[in-house]
Amino acid sequence: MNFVRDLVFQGAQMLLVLLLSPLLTGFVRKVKARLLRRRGPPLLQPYRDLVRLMRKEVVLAESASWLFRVIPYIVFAGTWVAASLVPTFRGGLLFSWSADLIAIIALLGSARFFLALAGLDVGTSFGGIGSSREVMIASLAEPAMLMIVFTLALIAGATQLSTMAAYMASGAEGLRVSLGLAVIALIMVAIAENARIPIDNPTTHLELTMVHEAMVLEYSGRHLALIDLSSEIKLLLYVSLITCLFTPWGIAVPDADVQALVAGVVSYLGKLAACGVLLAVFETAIAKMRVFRVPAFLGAALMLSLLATLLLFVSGSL
Amino acid sequence: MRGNLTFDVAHLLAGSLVLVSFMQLYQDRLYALLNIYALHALVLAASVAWQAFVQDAPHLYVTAAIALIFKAIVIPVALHRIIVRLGIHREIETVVGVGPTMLLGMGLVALSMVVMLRVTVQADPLAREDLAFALSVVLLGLLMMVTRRNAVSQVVGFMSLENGLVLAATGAKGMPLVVEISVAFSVLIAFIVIGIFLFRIRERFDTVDVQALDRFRGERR
Amino acid sequence: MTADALTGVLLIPILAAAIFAMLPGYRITARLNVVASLLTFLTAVCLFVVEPRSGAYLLVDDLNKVFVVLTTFVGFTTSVFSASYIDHEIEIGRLTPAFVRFYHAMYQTLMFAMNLALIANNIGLMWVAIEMATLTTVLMVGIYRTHEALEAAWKYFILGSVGIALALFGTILIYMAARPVIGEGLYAMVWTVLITRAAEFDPALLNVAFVFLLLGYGTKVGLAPLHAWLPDAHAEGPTPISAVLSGLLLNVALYALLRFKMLLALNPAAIAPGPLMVTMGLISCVFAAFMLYRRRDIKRMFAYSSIEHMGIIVFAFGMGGALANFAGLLHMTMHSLTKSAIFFAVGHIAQVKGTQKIADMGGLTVTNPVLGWGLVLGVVAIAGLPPLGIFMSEFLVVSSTFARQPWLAAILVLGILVALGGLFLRLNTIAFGEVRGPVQRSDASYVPMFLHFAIVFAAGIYMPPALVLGFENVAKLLG
Amino acid sequence: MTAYFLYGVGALFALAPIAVVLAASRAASGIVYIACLLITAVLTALAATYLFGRPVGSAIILPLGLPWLGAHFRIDPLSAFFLIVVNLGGAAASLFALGYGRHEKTPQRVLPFYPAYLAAMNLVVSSDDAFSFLVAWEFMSLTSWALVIAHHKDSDNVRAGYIYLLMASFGTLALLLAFGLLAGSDGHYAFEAIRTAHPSAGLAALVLILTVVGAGSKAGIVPLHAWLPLAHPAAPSHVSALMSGVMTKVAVYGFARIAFDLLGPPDWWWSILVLALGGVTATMGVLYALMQHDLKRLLAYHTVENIGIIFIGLGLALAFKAHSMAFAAALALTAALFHVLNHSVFKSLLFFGAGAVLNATGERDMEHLGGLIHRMPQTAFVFLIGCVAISALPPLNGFVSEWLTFQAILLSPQLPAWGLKFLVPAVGALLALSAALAAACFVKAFGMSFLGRARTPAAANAEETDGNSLAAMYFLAALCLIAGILPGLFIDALAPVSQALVGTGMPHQSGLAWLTIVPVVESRSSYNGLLVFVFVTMSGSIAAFAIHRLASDRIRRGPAWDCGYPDPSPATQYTASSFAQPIRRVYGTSIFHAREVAEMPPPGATSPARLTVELRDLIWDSLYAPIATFVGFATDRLNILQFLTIRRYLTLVFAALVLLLLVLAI
Repeated sequence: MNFVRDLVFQGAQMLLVLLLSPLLTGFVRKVKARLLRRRGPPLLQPYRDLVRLMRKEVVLAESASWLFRVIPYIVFAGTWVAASLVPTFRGGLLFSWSADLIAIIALLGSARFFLALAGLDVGTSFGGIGSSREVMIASLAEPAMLMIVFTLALIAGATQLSTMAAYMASGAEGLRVSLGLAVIALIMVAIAENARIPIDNPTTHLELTMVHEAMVLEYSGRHLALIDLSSEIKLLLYVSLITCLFTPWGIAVPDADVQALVAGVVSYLGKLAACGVLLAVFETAIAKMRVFRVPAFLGAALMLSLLATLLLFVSGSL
Repeated sequence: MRGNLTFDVAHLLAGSLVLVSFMQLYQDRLYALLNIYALHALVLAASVAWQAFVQDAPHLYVTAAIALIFKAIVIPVALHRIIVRLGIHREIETVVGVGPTMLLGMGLVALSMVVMLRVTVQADPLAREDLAFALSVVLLGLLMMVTRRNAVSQVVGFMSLENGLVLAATGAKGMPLVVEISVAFSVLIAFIVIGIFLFRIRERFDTVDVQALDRFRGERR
Repeated sequence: MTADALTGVLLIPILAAAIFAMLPGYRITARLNVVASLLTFLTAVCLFVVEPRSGAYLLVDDLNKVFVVLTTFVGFTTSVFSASYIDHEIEIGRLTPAFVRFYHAMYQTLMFAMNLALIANNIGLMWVAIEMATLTTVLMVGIYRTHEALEAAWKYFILGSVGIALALFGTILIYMAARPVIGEGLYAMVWTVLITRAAEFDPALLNVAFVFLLLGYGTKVGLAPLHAWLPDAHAEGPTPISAVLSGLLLNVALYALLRFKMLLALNPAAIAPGPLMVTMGLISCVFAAFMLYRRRDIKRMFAYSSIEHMGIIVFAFGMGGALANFAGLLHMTMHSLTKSAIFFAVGHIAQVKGTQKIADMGGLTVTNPVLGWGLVLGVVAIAGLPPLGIFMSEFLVVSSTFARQPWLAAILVLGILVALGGLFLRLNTIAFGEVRGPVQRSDASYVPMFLHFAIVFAAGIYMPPALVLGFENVAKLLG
Repeated sequence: MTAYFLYGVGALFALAPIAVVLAASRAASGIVYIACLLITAVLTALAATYLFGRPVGSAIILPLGLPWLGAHFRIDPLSAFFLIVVNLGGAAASLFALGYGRHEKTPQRVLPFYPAYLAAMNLVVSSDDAFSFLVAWEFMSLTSWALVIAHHKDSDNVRAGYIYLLMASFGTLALLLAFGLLAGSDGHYAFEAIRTAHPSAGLAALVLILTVVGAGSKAGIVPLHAWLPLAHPAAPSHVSALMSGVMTKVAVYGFARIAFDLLGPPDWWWSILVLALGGVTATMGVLYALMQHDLKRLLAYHTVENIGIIFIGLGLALAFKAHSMAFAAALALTAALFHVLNHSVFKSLLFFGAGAVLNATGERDMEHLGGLIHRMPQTAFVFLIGCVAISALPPLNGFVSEWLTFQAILLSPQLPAWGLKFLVPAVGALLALSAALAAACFVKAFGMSFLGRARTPAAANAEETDGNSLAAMYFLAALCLIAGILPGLFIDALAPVSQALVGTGMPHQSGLAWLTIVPVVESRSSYNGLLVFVFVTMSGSIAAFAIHRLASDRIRRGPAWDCGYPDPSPATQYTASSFAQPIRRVYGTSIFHAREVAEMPPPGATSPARLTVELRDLIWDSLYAPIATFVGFATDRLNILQFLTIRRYLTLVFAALVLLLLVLAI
């Protein structure tokens, strides 16, 4: 009985992240536009874009291989599975144990690996630019991310996301310097991973500044739709991750009643909105940096996270 | 009394041999060197003869005779003729100056004394003193070989080294094979002298001319 | 019977030498040379069968049995190699039949002298025999009568003569030390007597004696810095002589050194001979290892390798102890076999390429696979790589030393490694890479070479218990 | 049990002379490789039955080797595991070589050494005394040296072989010294005796350092790795696979055998050495790899990286063992050993792929490849699997072992030693960095070789490789997947090994629901490769199905878009070095002193602009070059002694005499 219930919630979670992610992107865009005193696209514009792209035919470069056509599905599947394992409104996900936080990050890494390959597949110069910059950024972001995981895992005594979230929610830890450093580092990494300003500009099409967009330049139609959807899911994933780890309030416990569940959903949506606004404000307030200043940015994140780990030994009872 | 006398005479002769070795080191002309060598051989012959007399070992007279005839007369004369034939009767090139060489020689003699006088007294004192002098002569001969550039003077060095050996061998009472050894060494020296003559080794032991050394089997850098 | 075997080891070579000096045909003497060497070898093997008896002049014990058998065996295989080598030399006119006659006579004389040195019970006789062997090889080194050959022979002669003189002085000193204890006359030079009374000798005299013997015989062993004659003599003489020099004569001199080392070790007041030998061994090993790098003449290179290995062997004996002595003995045997086999290969290679310059040979494994791979095998063996015998002895030397004297073992290891680098650096150009130099087939006999390699290979994997027992006895004897 | 192995080894050795005899004939290659395949397959099966069955040690003493010792052989769980690694790799390589070896121009330089090489590796892991171990060890180096210089006409190969042999001998001599210390001056060389002799702390430390140097130089620990990227690529590809995938593992075995088994209880600080070296090796290896554009050399550098990862695991295991944290030690050791297996599988696979490419195009330089996915789709597919596996991406096997290593790292705060508390997280960061860089590197490797457009006619006209080679690669690719999604089986198989080395195994995994692996407790961490694989496959398929059904499945081919400026010349593609440029700028400026020199012709000049990249290998420059310089200097100086006059030689004799007499006098 419990199993069926958990299965239902797991399915609901999967659908939720799939359905909610374009909305988050649309929301951020809207807020950004309003901040710039533009009217901006409608909130539901990302959904429309996706549907339209899916219906269009694919224009495939002559030199594209089979891999090029498979990759969007792999990227989408990897991202989606990863996102469905991050607690959103209710903890204790059924399949939480199939992959811990490290595995989730690695799943995202797989997606990026294939996307970078896609950038090289057609054999154009822009694809190469995108891929090579992407892997450079990833080479710094991933260790930083893992060090953050390290810090959190040491605090929570687990890398299992459900356990970690539950521990954080229990409030047993209180405020710690390490946590503060970790959250800053995590936000920095999240910005880099999601190709946001100041690392990358999701809306740019100015050739020499593109990273993510350059990589997927040759995609069109349903393939592009999947890749866009994947990026949107990824944004949602990171927001969920940050909120469930650092603001775990309101997440329903596994055997919660309906009321708690509703509270969970509402608080989750609230957190999403808050994060979206913060992101938009941040992006509006800052300029994109040169590609070769990115290492300094991410290096700082890496150092912060390493510092967070080491400070644990100094300040804590570990 | 007789023991004292034998000791004194042997000591005197052996000491003279060392002295003559020093005289050799001092020479800087080939002819003079050969003459001194003849003297060296002569002293050796006397010393060996005295040992033969003292030890009652008649076979040692053979060794003395070899020293006298072969080393004191034949070899010097042969070398003399070689020098004339090859036209190398000039001054001896020394690597180190005569003064330092003499000092080195002194050091060597001191060294051999120190080394040999550690030998316990229970060993025959005659042998002990004799050995110290023989060692000195050997070392001085070797010193001569390494401080002279001229082939003939190097041969002379080798021969005086060998004289030291004979001195040691005859001083060792009752040692078998002494005569045979002195004969063998004489043959060896004869070979060397013939070699010098055959290979026209003028300047050094090493080679006829310097250019050949540079061609030397491609090993030259 | 024993006396027969003993005298046979001496008589066969000296008679053969006399006969060869008179026989005119060089082909027949070459064959007879093989036969005589084989006979000597078989006679030497008989020494094992029958319990030997020692006299005032001749001696057979566990130590020299090993040496004699090794010497006669390598002498035999070298004579086989020599036959095909000399054929070729006459074909190309480098040697005339008259010289070949002289060569064979000298060959047997050399065998005689070495055997005599090994079984002599009298230190004076031993000295005489070793000097005889030296002078014989001087003559053979100069046999090509080229400028370089004569020069090498001359160098060998002069340095050898000084060595002779020093060794004699040492021998006299030993006699002087023994005389007050044993009494005047022959018995003060008889080894078996000396060894029983060594503890009573005057230690100071023994010390000085050992210094002279170490330098005198060390010159023959080729220890640095007394080695100078060795590379040139190896390089300029006929290759069979290089093989005999490296494989045997060095051993014989080493044997003499070992005898005196045993003598000194028995006298507690005398200096320990070990440290001196260890020092000289290490210097030789490291020095020769570095000298390998700039070599351009293939035979000279392997001559330096002989110095290196003699250094290792002297080191091992200097260290002493059952394990190190065993290792030294094994190493000496393996080195004799391997190095002579290498010289067999090198001789054929030099004949194929018409030169000894390494720069003029290349890609040998392509043009002459058997020779080329033979050389590779030889270098692998001599560099101390498994599964060949030298690996085992080096293993024992190094591992047994390291626990006792870590720094010495470390230096030794350094020498071994540097030598390996030098050998393979040259091997690479000789055996591999582009083909250089003339390409022609070699119709030489490879049997001696591969026979040696087979023994070395077998010994690296499996040593017959009897052999081990024999070596162990000797190792105990050496103390 | 052990006897069967020795029969197998004997059969392999017997193949060598047969190969010499046969070498001239056409069938030789087939016969030799089939025989090797059969023997190694049987040996793999034997070792596997041993490991999965009830392991009991069985020793055999042959009257070979050191006379009074004999040759000891024994199979225990550790050696059984490594026997599996060796023979599995050997079987795969033999299968691959059945096809690949046909293209060999000089089979007589490969065939005799190949079986001997396999046999030697088998012997190393099954020998039970120091002498047999070292004989087999050095013989392994020797045979592989012969294989490295199989193509000796290329002087680079000969040079690579030379450096390789020198370094190998250096390592062997270091091990020899280590064993010398362990055995003592009386020569107790049998492992049995060594185990019972407990060396003092200082001695044990020296042994450990010597072992790290000896085994590490063979495994490719930085800075002793210099030979590896030269030698591994020089050999024929199936041998490269064996050298990289298997022989480095034999070196790991050597380290594990001495450090965990023979040396007794470890000191905690040993692990600092091993961990630090491991971390540096992992990072440096992958950074080096990123700078390469020779495909095989890139793979070789990745071996260095993975060896670093393995040593991180071993170092952790040492640390935990020193503090008697047996479960954590078991986890770390299992992680390391599992990575040993994984790396041997995917590295062999990748080298096979590189070999197939080399055969098809004659090129190893990625700048001359490209677009091979169109010409060699199957090779591309399996190579891609290898790339994903080595980049430690789920759901393949590379990820599992790195994940386990991370789990072990996460247990490190429980260690009491402060040095370790701080070092381990830093090493963890290095491990993460190397994993991320590895992914970058394999994007480059796969992307440049297989994707894009062909850069040369050779690449454009490549043909798919033969069936045998493909079979070998598919086999290994399947293994990558199986080990990735069913890691529990492998972890359980490793339990007896860690039981033997650190006293306990990891918790039993196969009984767990859904085949999950749980290193410590489930609430702490768990991973289920199978489910992840199924989820990803399912969601991908559902998405594809849904989109194709509900939306559109139409495709039109057209020229590439490329922001509107497509250029038909393949030269406009990104090259390997331009791909690496951002990373080179980030890491290379300090580590490699990387410099880019741009030559711009003045306006009007017709010469092309050039961009050259200069890299310096600082490790080579600061460690190896000085040694070479020193040897050169010393030989030059000493060589003067060859050209002295006789008088000067006599002076030497004289000096020696006087010196010795002085010694006596004083």
